[in-house]
Amino acid sequence: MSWNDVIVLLPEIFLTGSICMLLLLDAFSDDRSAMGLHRLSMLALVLTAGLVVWGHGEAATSAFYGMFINDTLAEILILFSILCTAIVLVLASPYLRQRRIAIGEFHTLTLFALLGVMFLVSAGNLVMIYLGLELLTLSSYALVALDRDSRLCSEAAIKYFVLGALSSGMLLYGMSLIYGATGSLDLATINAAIAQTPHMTLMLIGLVFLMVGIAFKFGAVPFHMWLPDVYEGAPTAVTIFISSVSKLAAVGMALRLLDLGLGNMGPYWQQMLAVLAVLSLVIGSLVAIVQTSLKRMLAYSTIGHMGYLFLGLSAGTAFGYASAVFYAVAYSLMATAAFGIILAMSRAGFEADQIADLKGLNQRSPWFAGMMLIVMFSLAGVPPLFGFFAKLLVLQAAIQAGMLWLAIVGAVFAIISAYYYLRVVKVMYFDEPADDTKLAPNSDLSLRWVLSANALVLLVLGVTWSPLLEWCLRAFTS
Amino acid sequence: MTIQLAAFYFFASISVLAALGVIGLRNPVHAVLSLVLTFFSTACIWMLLQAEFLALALIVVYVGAVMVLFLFVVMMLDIQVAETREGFVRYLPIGLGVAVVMLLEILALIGIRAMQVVPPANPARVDGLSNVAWIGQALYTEYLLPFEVAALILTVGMVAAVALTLRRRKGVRHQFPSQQVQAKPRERVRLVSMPAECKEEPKS
Amino acid sequence: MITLAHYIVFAAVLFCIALAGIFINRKNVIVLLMAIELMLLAVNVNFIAFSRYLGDVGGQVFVFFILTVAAAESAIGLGILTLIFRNRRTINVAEIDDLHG
Amino acid sequence: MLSMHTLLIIALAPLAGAALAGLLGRQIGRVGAHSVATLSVAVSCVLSFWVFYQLVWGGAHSFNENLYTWFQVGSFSAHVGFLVDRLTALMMVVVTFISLMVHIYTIGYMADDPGYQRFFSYIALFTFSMLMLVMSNNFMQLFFGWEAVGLVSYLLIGFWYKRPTAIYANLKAFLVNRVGDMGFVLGIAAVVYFLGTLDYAQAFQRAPELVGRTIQILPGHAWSAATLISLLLFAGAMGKSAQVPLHVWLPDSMEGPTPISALIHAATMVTAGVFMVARMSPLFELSSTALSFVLVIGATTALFLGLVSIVQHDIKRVIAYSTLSQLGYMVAALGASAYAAGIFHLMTHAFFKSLLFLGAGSVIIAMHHEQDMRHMGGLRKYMPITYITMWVGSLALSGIPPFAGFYSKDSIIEAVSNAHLWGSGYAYWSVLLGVFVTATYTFRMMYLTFHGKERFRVDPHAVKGDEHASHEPGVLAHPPHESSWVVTLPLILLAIPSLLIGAVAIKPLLFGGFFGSSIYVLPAHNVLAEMAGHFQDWESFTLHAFVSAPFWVAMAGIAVTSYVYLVKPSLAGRIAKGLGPLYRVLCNKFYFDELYFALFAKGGVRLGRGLWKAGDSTLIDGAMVNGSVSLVARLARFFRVLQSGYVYHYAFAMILGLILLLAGFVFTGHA
Amino acid sequence: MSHWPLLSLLIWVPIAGAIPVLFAGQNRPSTARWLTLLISLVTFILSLALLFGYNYNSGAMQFVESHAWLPAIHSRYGLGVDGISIALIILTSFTNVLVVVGAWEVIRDKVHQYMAAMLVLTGLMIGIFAATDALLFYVFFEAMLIPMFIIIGVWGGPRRIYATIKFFLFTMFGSIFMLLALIFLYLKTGNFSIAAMQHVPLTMTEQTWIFFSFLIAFAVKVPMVPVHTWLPDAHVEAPTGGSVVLAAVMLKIGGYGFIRFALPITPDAADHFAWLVITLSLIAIIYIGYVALVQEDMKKLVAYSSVAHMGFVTLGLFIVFILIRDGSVDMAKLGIQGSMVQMISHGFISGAMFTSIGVMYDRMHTRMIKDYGGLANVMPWFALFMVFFGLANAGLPGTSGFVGEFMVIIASFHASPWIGLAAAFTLVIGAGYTLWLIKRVVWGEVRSPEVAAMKDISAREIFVLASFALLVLWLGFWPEPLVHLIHAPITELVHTLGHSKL
Repeated sequence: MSWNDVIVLLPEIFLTGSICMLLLLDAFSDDRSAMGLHRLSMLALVLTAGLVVWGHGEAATSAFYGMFINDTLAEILILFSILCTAIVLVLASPYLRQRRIAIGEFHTLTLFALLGVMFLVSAGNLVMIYLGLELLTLSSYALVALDRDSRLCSEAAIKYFVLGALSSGMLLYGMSLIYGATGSLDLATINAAIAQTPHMTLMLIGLVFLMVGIAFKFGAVPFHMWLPDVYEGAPTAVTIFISSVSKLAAVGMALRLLDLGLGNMGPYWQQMLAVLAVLSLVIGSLVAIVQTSLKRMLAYSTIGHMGYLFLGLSAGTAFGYASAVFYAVAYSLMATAAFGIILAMSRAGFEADQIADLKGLNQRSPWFAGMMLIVMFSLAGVPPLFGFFAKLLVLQAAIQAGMLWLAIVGAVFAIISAYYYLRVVKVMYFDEPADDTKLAPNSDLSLRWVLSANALVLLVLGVTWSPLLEWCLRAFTS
Repeated sequence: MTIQLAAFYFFASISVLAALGVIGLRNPVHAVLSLVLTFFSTACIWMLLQAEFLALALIVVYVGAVMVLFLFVVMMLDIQVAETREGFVRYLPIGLGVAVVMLLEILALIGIRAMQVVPPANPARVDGLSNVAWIGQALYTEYLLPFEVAALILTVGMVAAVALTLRRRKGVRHQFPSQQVQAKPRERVRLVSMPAECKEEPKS
Repeated sequence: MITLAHYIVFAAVLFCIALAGIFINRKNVIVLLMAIELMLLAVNVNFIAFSRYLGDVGGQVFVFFILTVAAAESAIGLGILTLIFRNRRTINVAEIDDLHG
Repeated sequence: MLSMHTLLIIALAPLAGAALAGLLGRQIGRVGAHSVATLSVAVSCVLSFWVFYQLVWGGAHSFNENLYTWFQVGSFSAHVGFLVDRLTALMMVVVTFISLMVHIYTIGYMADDPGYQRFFSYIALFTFSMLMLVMSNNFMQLFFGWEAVGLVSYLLIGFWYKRPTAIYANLKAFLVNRVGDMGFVLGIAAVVYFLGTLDYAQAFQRAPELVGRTIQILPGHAWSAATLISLLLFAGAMGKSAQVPLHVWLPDSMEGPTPISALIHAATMVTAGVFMVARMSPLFELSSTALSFVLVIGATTALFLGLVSIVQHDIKRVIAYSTLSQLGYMVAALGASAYAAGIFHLMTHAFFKSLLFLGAGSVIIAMHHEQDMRHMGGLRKYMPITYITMWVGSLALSGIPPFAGFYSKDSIIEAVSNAHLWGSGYAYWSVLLGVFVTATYTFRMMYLTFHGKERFRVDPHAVKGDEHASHEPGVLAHPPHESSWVVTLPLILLAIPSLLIGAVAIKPLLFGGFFGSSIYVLPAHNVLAEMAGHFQDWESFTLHAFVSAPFWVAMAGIAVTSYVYLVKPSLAGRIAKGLGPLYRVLCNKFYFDELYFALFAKGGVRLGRGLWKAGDSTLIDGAMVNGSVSLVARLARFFRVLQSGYVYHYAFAMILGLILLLAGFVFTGHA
Repeated sequence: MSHWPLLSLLIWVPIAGAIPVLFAGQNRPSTARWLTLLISLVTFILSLALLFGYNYNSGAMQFVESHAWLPAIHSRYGLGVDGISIALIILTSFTNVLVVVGAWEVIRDKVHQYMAAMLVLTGLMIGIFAATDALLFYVFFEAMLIPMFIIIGVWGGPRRIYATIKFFLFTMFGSIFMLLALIFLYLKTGNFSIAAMQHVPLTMTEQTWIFFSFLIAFAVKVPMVPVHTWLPDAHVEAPTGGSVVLAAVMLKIGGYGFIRFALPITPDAADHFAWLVITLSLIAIIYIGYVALVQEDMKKLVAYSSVAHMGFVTLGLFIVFILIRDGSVDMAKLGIQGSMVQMISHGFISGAMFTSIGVMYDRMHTRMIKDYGGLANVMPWFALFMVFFGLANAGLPGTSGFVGEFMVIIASFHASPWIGLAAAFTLVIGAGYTLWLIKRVVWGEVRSPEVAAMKDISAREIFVLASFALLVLWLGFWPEPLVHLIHAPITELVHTLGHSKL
């Protein structure tokens, strides 16, 4: 360890310090509305982001004996995770206040989770993967359960917890086998050792177990069962976090493990990912159709989207990885907006999480209806919105990698999935409002601004995303 | 068969039996105790592997702290034993079937034959280190960062546990004698006019 | 002599028991948590065995972290468990199905 | 000399008139409308006569120029332009003259109709369209005129659009014509295919190239190109000129006002087919198969539809079926390669048939829109001018010398008798018997209308209010009276040519090489040339009639009719009864209408509905679209049920997934 | 003029114009209307400007604009037009003006949103015709669905939701495969330029796959049997303006797609499968003709007639291959010319037909044929237009409806007399369904007191219908300007198609 290591780790260290400050502040302050806390958290996020940008050089650096890798991939994922976290914090504040959910704990746990993401996506070692993941997931479990008096929250939390623990158990089992086969925990060393290992089957089983852990994190079928229940049951603010930041973390984790650690086993896991992608596309798209709960529908749609993301990953090329990262970024921005609008429409006692709750939104609030329209069409993959280009890139990656059939499956399910997004638009625009008291968007100004900006970004990025892709490509071509 | 091997079989069979007990026993308290037994015997197996520090840590940390926590919760929640058996027998065959298939797959794939190797000399011993020192050295050099992160995880565990369980007693109903004394008849009875019957809303 | 295979098989058996425990369980959540502990135990056995036979310290260090994390995990799991119990007066997994479809 | 400007004025003046009368009808009023329209047609008429004069006597050459390019694709182009030679000029004269007569007549006939302006607009538009048709110098423009007259015909048949029968008839007319037009368009396409041009002059010039060229329509069946072209083009003529089996629309077209029946459905439009075939003679001449076909169709039409006329009670329908029959004669003439005879008959027929129609119209006015001859009789004393002029027309129609019709019809019969084509024997007997039939129905009509007892009564109180309202048949509010001068003047003006034109024109038209290069006849087919050998002048031609078969056949017809209707009126009913089945077949017009209705109208609707239900609704929307939708929905519900809410099911799914991945990838992947 | 980014203006003026219209808000409908009209007129005038700067003798793209857009995947913001595009762009901007005028008083609810949607739609459709970059094309192609989805869904009839979702999914179903094809081509050529795609050599297998992707996409749009069933539903439920745009412009995108993509990019596969498309086209002409005959809903009838008429478009495009094989290059050009003229003409006629039906619907609030009858008695002017457009729809010479059909029939007779025969059948069946409709609606006695109470068309409606009528007549009497406009690019296209890519 040297000072250099510390400098590389500066954003994480700073964030850790900030969290500790916040913990203390929360414990000793009487300000229950916690505006101060909120502002400090935001400040911490901004500064952390600044440090990330400042600390990033052109070349990848590693610290702490290769435990920690600071490269472009990490930078992209961390910055967007910070952005999504910031959005979550802004959106969550009024939500939590209205429901009297512990704001202080929410902030600290969210930031802990972010910290976990930061470690996870920078991990260069199986241990760091595991610890980063656990830091993220343990915080997430707690966040889901944070609305303590809610039956649904606690149910969601226990399901999340049990299945999450199961998956991390499997992941660990896989790690242990890979460790056994290669004799190392360091990802790069593992990759180098693959060629000489006599225990190829061991590697393969390990890979399968690892894949379960990865797929679980993404919510890919058949390891997706937790996802709808958790998305629906969790407080909307937490759902936003899980659906956005977690996915960024998942793609980071997948790339670290599969590319950095098991890149030499590409053909095996590419096939596996392809199968999971198809299953996710099928189940995610189909089951979303029959949902009546908006949150649940979006949850299933997430599963479908992860199928698309896998298209990019399974291509196994630099472009494929870049497109997957791109997809993750696009998806997380869409998810924050989509769930954010649900959150904005809700009040204490009325969660606005049913599709029918949005009836006639265009008459009540044309602006938010317009924003939701953008988000829905973006999710459906209609140009010129951001979501379309994400799909375009993963399809391109798949075709480029010679997996035309996979691209065709993806294309077919894009049509099916368009149906349920259209249904939301239909409800907002074509139906009359059911009851005129409901459906006033939250009056919190910063929430409105952030949400609008979030939705409009999908439109703006829709035609100007090229630098983002170039950035993602840089992460894999250096 | 060496003495080690005999010891291994002994502890392994206890472990497995106890593990089966964990998932099969009717009474949760018994299950927890069964788990404790599993941990104990597994710790012994670890001893056979010359991982003394971890074997002890398992007993101290797990059996001493975590399992007690489990026991505590089981007791506190006062779970009825009777309600917990439904469906167990019905799903047992398929469950066992799947588990056995799983096991066979793993075993078939791991390649037992390739693993029938004797352990090399313990590198720690060769260097003249104790197991603890060996681990400690790694932990504070190479694995320093994970070590710190683990600390964060423990913090999260603490924060989370507090956030989830610490009650500020909001929902509890206290008596306020001073208010009760000051109550007036008007406040006690409230007349509410309600429609004599309510129309059935046609359900769509 | 005890070979590596012995340990690996032992771990695999434990692991499968834990898995079975999770999905044939129709009882309470606590057993689920315990099955998870069992699973981690199996993983630990693997790690230690490999560590021993590879002569590498990494496996044992990993086990150290697993134990640490498992402790925190248990704390949170039990916390959630108490929440469930408080909200529903039951921890029977067969009754926790408000969220479905 | 002929100039483009003159021709443009001829063509466009009626269009301008139509536009003014139609679009500004309300502003310029009734007088304004009829003045504008009549004047515009008069201009056309005068100029047409001038053109005719120039071409025949003034020594002018044929005019053939393009006005503008319609489109140009590569070397293939379509133009709008005029070809005016003697054939065209003759048609122009006939068309504009009769049109003018009808305009004048209409002023009286339609005096109290609310759609007065509209009517003038239509007939002026018709004149324009007809002129475009005859003056065209290319197939595309010909088709334009062809369809445009069809359009106006459609509009005019349905002029009284409140009448269900009228709007039924106009739809029918249009659709039946369209069947022919389909062939016509294909014929044009075939012309382009084989000759590569739409221009008459070029096409005819290249026509000889067609000899020997064939096309495989069915594999292994080579068709002569000329036959194909000719038959396809003739299909159009069959529609427009109402030849069997596409004749069914013409009788129904009598739903239109009478002037229209005269102008369009007797004199001009329906003869467009004849004109067209004559115009295309360089093509038709190349295919004796096609000519045979034309001949047989024409002869059949001439005889059999004449028969139907005998049993009609509606005065206009009698004339309508007569028109069909006469068109058959013209077509038969074409088939016999006696194009000039066909055109000659076209011209005489135009005069006498419009005369008959207008006369019938005059009768109808007098009878307060009663058209059933069973409620007429003895009208001659009420309306002498109509009576006399109609007799002129009738005699012309029956082919009694020296009326115009005699010359034209007699030459056709002779031409057919001289033809050597396959089917000419049948054709000869048909056209010969047709003469008997013609005389029969013509005289029957005249007797029933003007002679005999009055079969109507006058009751001033029987009809109140609206003149047009249907009233008890055979009851009139006022006694019938002669029509006003605007009606009778055209009758007289038409009677003169009906009487004279045949004698005057026979020599130049048939034997004088009048048409010059407009009509091309293969020497082998040239029956008129054969006839020319023993033709001296019209007098001898007339005298010769008294020793020829057609005359005596006609006389026989007249004799029988006179006996039945003048001497023994009760006989008619007995004959009808005696010939029961035949009579019924004739009354039902050989069941063509019923057959077509069942087959095409009803059948089409039934087919459409069947296709719609089976194809769109059941197969595409039902099975393919909704089928896949419901499959998706069913799958979705199935998968949804799997999400049971039980955490152990979820775990089970994960473990199953793990097992399958292990099995699938490790077992197979590693082997 | 040439240094102005004319095409960009054409695309972005209406789209940007939608924003102030939207901000006019619910409470100021007349502001929204006038503003929209102004923007529409400006767009229309701008589109006319294309005619003046256009070099008629060049088949190359003109008014070219090219800017870096998405360098990461080598997609450029590339615009350019040839005669074909110009014709369709003018059709689009013109239709838009009439739609705006037509909707003036008819749309009362959420006027600003309706007008804004129409403007956006117009801009996007112009973009489709102007794009020279395949990705840009695709973006416009798909984005256009959004405003149309809203227009049908919000202002449509009782089954609008079924119809609009069906519309959206059908179209998306088609286009997504095209996207795959475009990506594939991109990977081949290294950029998204359509021109590059047209020149890249492809094997027969590749061509077959790509061709079918394009075929599905554009067949849905055209629409061809058997993927046409969205059209009747969408038309029936769409508001008048929506129907007009749908029929007048949107269907043309399919034909345009064939001309720009399917034919030149995969000439050999298109040649190989021409029989399929020709068969489907003929089925469209005959089968759909019969189906149209029995429709009871006027809009459905006209919608089906659109399918039949668009059958001529695809027929004209694909007989080209037979003709080129036979060496009849001029006839091949004639076939494509016929398709193009038919497209433009169908734009006018179907637009006018739907406007007419809208006029009736506004008065009676029904589209069932049986509810009408005898309109000539109470609405003479309207009857005039209705009959006129009906006859135009039946392909009467002198109207634009004739020209394209005539050209295609002549060209297809060249290809095979049987194809010609089947195509010519439209003369009968087309007249059948149209005139039967006219008979039942326009002619006859006044059917009911409701009909008797109908008022003749207003000046505004006359303006719209008369504008359509003038164009129908103009094109019918003198198609040469249009033919000349599109001649150079078609010559080029035929030249391209004559060369195998194998």
